[in-house]
Amino acid sequence: MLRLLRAENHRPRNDVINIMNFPTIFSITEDEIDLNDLLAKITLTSTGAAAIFTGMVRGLTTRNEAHETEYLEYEAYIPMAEAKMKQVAEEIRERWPVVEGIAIVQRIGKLYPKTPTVLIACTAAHRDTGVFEAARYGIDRLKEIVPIWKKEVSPDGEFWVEGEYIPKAGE
Amino acid sequence: MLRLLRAENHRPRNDVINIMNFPTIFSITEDEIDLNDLLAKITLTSTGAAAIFTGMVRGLTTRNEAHETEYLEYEAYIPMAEAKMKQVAEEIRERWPVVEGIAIVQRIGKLYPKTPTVLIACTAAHRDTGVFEAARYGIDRLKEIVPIWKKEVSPDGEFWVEGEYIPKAGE
Amino acid sequence: MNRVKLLFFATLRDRAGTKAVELDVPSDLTVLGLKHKISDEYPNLKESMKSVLITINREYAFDETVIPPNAELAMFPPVSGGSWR
Amino acid sequence: MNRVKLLFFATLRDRAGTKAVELDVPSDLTVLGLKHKISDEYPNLKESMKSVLITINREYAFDETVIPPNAELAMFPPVSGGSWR
Repeated sequence: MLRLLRAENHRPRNDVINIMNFPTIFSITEDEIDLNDLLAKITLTSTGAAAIFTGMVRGLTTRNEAHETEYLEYEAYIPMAEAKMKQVAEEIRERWPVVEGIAIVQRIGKLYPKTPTVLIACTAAHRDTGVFEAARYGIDRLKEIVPIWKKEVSPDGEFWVEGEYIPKAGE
Repeated sequence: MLRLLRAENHRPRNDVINIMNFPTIFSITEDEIDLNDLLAKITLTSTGAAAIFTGMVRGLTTRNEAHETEYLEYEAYIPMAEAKMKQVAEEIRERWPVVEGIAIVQRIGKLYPKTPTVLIACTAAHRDTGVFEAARYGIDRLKEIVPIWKKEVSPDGEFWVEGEYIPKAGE
Repeated sequence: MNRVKLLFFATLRDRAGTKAVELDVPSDLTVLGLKHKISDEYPNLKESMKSVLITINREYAFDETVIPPNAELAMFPPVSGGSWR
Repeated sequence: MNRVKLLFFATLRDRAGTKAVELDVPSDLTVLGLKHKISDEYPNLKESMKSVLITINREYAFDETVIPPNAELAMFPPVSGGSWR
């Protein structure tokens, strides 16, 4: 009974947290991506689960045209990329309101194989509430609308990697 | 044409990597879970994507019976837990042969809110090959068959948290 | 008779008041028989026998299994590691 | 005439040989009109105009949109950040 009363007291407090204190981190950086630090920043007292995706530079690709990569050179249209990362975070919150913290980080510059270049992490109270789907959605959207490009430098020379997605009006 | 020839040369070499060098880490530890370190250990030259799940101690739970937690005390039947983590990794490899590296870590001892207590990470060449599903499967299985328990210590007293899953023969 | 080691974890350990015991058991004793034996010898654990998990040499075991000599047995509640859903 | 800033990224920057230009454009110029203008003035970029993405003040823009005064425009190929599938 005490528990139930306490539960009633918690709810409004928690709603306030929902609205005001859910952390959203987005960053375009030349520094190493620190997973421990980012996870800590999006973990609240009410958080019990995190789904994290990272993309790394492949040195050896076997899908489609097999090739080796010496390094990738990333560049971004920084102010727009930050705005679009914010938009991806908002889209996630709209679709999965249970998501508590969101971190979206893109590392740019010259990046060698095995280096993490992109991270998206979502936290929630429980793991069965869509946190995996939210992270998956985030990385897919990032690849579609955030203006970041990479030039691949390989033993065969260098070339820009181009995407295929054409954003629609309002995206 | 050069590329195609190179591709032919890569494939057998890559198959050898598949069989021999795919890293599998499992550990039960009292130490902090270091995501950066674990990710680096399961990233190969052919790796382009990682899906990572972590579970944290919640200080405040609102689902079902709302309550606060001061800390959790984890214990494991260590040699069996290690064997069952290995089994979970094998089940993942059987279902998603594209998975390259797997890390499964459970932290035990007295753990306070916001602390990561469990991690499962899977890497693969590409993100659309089941790496998210593999990590999700891993954490679900971990919760079913790996002999680890936690005692919850809250302002209301302490009690063991019990699961519900009854393993079947051969599990 | 077979000599076996029996480990207790979590609630079972708390109720047994010990982490492990050594037992001499009939060589045809099944897991179900073990549960009855424990219920008789450890009244505190009787209630726990309804939902207990039992392992033999670190593999889950079931009522009809016969306990082999020198087995490492363990008794514990359904597991709850990882995150709590 | 409107004064606008036009940024180039990735392949477009390489082909233009510059990161940014300032342009005076007719006040009723659309995105489609801008593509024609760039094709004429930067022959190296003519081929790129087929699949180029254009943004106005950091939002994606489309052929019929009229370019506002003092706009920050950008031209680039479809994006390829994150991981390559």
